[in-house]
Amino acid sequence: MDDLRRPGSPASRLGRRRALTAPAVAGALVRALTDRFPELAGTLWTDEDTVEVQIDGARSVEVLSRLRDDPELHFWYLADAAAADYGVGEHFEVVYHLYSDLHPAWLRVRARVDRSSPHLPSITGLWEGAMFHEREMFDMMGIIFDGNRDLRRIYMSPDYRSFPQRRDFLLPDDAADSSAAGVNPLERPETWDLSRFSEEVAHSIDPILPLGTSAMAPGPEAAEIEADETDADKSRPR
Amino acid sequence: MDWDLVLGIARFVVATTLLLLLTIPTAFIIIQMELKVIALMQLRYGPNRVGPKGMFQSTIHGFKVLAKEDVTPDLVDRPTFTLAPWMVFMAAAMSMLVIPFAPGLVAFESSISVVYFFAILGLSVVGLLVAGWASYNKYSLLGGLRSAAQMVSYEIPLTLSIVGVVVLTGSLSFTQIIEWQLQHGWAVIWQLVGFPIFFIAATAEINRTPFDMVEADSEIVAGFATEYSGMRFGFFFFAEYVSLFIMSAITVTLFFGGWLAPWPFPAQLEGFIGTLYGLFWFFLKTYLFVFVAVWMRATLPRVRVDQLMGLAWKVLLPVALLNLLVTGVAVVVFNLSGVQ
Amino acid sequence: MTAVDPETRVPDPIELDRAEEARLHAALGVDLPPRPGDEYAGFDTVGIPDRPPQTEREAEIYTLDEGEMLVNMGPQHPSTHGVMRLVVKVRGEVVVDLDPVLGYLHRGIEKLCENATYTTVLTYVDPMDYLSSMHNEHAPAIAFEKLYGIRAPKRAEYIRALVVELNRVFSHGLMMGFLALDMGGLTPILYGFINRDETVELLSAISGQRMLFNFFRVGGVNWDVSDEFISRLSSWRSNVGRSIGDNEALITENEIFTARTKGMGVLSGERAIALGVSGPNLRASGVPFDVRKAHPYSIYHELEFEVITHSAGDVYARYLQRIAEIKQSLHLIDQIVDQMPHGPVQAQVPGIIRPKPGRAFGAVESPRGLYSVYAISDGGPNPYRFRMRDPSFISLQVMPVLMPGHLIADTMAIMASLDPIMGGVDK
Amino acid sequence: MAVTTPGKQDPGKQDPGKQDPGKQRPALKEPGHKDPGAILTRDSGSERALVPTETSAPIIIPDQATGDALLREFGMEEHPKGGFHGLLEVIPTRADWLLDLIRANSLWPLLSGLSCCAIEMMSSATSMNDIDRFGMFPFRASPRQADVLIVAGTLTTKMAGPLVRLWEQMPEPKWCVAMGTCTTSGGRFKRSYSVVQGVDRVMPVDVYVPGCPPRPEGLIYGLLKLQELVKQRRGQWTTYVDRGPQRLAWEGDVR
Repeated sequence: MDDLRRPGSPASRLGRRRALTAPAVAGALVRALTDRFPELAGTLWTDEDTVEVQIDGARSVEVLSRLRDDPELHFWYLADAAAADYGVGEHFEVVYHLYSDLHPAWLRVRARVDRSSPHLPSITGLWEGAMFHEREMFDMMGIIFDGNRDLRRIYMSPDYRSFPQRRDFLLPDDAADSSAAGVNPLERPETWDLSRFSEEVAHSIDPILPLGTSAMAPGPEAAEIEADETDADKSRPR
Repeated sequence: MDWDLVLGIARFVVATTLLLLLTIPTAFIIIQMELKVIALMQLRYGPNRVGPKGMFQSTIHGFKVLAKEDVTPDLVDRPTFTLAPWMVFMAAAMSMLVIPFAPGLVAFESSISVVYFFAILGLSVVGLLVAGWASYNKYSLLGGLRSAAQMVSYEIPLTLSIVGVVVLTGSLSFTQIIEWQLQHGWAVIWQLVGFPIFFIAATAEINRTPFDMVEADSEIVAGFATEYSGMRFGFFFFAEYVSLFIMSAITVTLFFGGWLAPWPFPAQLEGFIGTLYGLFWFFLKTYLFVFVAVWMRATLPRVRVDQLMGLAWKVLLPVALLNLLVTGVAVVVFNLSGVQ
Repeated sequence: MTAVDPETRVPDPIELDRAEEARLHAALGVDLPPRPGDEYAGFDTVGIPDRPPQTEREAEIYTLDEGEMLVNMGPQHPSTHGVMRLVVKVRGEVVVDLDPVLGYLHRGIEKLCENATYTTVLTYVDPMDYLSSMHNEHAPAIAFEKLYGIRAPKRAEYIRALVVELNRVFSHGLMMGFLALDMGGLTPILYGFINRDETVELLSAISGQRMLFNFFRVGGVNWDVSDEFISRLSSWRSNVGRSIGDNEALITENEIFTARTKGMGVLSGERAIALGVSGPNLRASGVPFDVRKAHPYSIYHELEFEVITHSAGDVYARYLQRIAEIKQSLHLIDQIVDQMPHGPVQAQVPGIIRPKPGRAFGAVESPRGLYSVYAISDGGPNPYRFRMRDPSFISLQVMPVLMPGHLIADTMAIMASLDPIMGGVDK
Repeated sequence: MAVTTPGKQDPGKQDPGKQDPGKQRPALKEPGHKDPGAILTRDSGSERALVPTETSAPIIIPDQATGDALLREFGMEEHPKGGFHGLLEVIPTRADWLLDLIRANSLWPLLSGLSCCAIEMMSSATSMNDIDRFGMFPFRASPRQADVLIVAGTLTTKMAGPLVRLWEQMPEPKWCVAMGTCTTSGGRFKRSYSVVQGVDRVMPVDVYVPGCPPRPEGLIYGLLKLQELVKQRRGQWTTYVDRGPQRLAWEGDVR
């Protein structure tokens, strides 16, 4: 890490004399990888500035720690960690992008995860900063990282039950034009007064309402006044 | 019947009423000044729609606040929540009683008006603390505690810095201090160290930038006033600007000769013309200091709580004590005292 | 005064509310909240969510020791830079622990992009990091061009570099203002906005939009720059130094400012790397990692510049880092305008593109750090998977590391020095 | 304000066909709603118990209300003579006019931005487009002191609760400006799983400012329109009795 501190070090000059287009530039990296991980040689793949390797999810910590600590590889920076879903019946994939001063290419490590039991060892021990990446993957995809001590939802509220980034989570095609107009299913039925959005929903919910919903039993006067307001905009709070 | 007593009471009542009424235009003028001056410093126009050149904008703001709903949140401590703004405003308004505006134009002539002034001014901290506690809001609580710590700390250098003037003039009455300055020149010449201490401590005492962490927007929302709305918030708002006026007035009175003109002839005139002449110079000098405070607000960031307390206890207090020592020695050695 | 007949009196609605509330509470068996005169609820007991903690960390933050209190900053707070919630555990004024709660601006942009064609993705990513929309478009443009196997013309690459550097100038300029604003200085933010407004007007002259520019296309840019634009640019260029200098004069040497920022929130280089911090925040800790140098994209390998670093790693260093980068960007803009070649600005690309199945990773250096896009194509008109890595999202993890031991007043200063933009954090 | 006599309409001023639908105030629904201008006395013969006194004085009806339909709009169908009586009531009505003028010229927005539009909202307050000119004071940090809630940016389902809470914390009279297409309809994020499709689903809105984001001039134009609304007492202006029960607790509260 010390050589990084000096602005004039070979590491910092590396970018200036690099040409991007030739895959041959990645040759040194490919050789180093096949030397150290002969079992992964079959999965190696390169494009103009990326070298890709596929591993099994269970091995991710072992492979990533070797990639980070090996002096000839020295992938010290975790550029990205993301998950991809290949659909029901297929598998998940957790993709790590790494950067090293010694090699001009991004290294992409694709870790395969079983979709029926989406467990993967956490890499927060290697890079603390993977914490938010893993929390996001848990929130969006439902992948569980064993060993992560703060695996809670990061974007959606804690009581949310679905995983929006999965392929089987479909967006409403055009919610405003559908029959469900006005009721966004996520508008928190336990906190919202649904009678404000739709009368039918209000009639179907339990008569004992939690506090905060407008359960003021309307007297006959109020009912009278309500009656001639059928054309009022029910989506607005009164 | 003791007609003197009756006349005295009548004079007091009239003067108090007039001063209470004076607070309203004072606050409006200072708010307008702040709106406009800060706008110009920030390369904006500032309010320019209401009245000629937007002159009535602050008045409109004031009346708007008066007409807003006054919310009392559910869990607040109602009696103290209601009382706090009143305490803060009255503390500010009552301390105006002893300010000498012009020769003979002082509501409450007393030989210990300096003591009265600082005693009453100290009351406003109680109001702020009560407001912070009663609001049932953590931001308010933090604001209240900050105001208590800050104002209690700064009372000490503030008071010590004027003791120099008191020793020099030998009087605890504002009027006599001004008369001493008529003879000897402005006190700021004699108190070159005392005046900066007083000015810094006064700025902190009235929670102005850069010592405004009591209501620091970016940290604790609106501090003690977070839960206040309507006219109760208006009282805080008014009190802030009235205090600014009062502090500037006291700075002028103690260090810059009060109603005296900046040149010796005629520093002071007689009769009705003299009153007007004194008023003119008094307000000119006072608003100059108000302008300085507004200027600081547009320019400076806010200091941190620990730096603020450190400044009070580690710098201002020792320097104020040293200043007092030097002043006392000088008064004895050169026999400068106003007490002949 | 006429006496009111209780039978015909219309009851006060607030009374009705109270009665109804009491009835509901009785029906549900819930305790009424304390009214005045009831026992006063103490400050130390409220604040912990009424569900069991889900993780170790959550249990840790919500476990209060003697004399500690939770302060909730946000989601609406004057200076959380958008909608973010900071649960701050304080002992007096000293922060003991801090937990950022995100998601108040989660708009599901990734999912929407997966349902949009490649061209429209470039409009969806604009509002992510809304102070650097040009960079937001740059990264997916790079990734999609890799996927589709084309390159933008040379002139288009120069125009891209020009607009992203312009964007960097006003983004860093606003950061100076926000930092001062969070410390109570009112004026620097206005000066920063003058600069920003001039710059976005300049950018809207070529993109047609003032803030969310939507200027990049797959294989080029939307419009060519005209001579008129270049002349406007040069007049802007002659003014901008002065306006940045004005702001600097207000802040940089100010004693209150330096006393509040020097030595505060120190982040070491090793810790910053481990936490995934990037961009100016990382370079202010002494690590010379700049994507423009480390992995050159666009035409940055043709431009002369050095990676700027500061070693202190505190708030003041992060501030100085931004100032230095503004000057560097102005230098880059000069070079770009000098070297700009002639030619087309858009490659021949159909309206709906269907890249061959594959994966691509595109990374740019945004004003907040490494902004990257990972796109998977399945041969269809939409990206199969579209992933964005936003630098300010990752930088926010620094807050719980830096804050303990500092005062509440420093929370906002440290956060402003990290310069997170919640649109990017929450996607 | 229009002055008319019972049974006789002033054709020059009040053409029912020309009524602007936006000028109709929301109908009064709550029992016990007090029309501030109405002088009510008890009438034991009436079912509703409250009817106005009989006078033959000119009736001053706010907002040029004429005809039965309009009277019903004001909740005055039971008051055949309308709400205002006698010459002296000119004074309270003029006072209202003055108060509205004051309110319109002193609209303090809440310092609350949600996303992209917040930057343009700030820009409208800064030197280039200075809304301080119109008395829109530098933004208040506490909702208790604000008049206008400018919803600037996408409203997500997670933020909806806190935003409504802010709205409820603001004291009456208060107004809401929806800035940008995201707040008016969901905008470009309309299909998203976590975005409220228009802020008017959760709170009343007075002025919609389209644009993504609107230019600062657009916001200023919207706020000037709001000033007109305030002066004419149109829009969602209500009194405090219309609020309904307040929520006391929200998920994730840390108080």
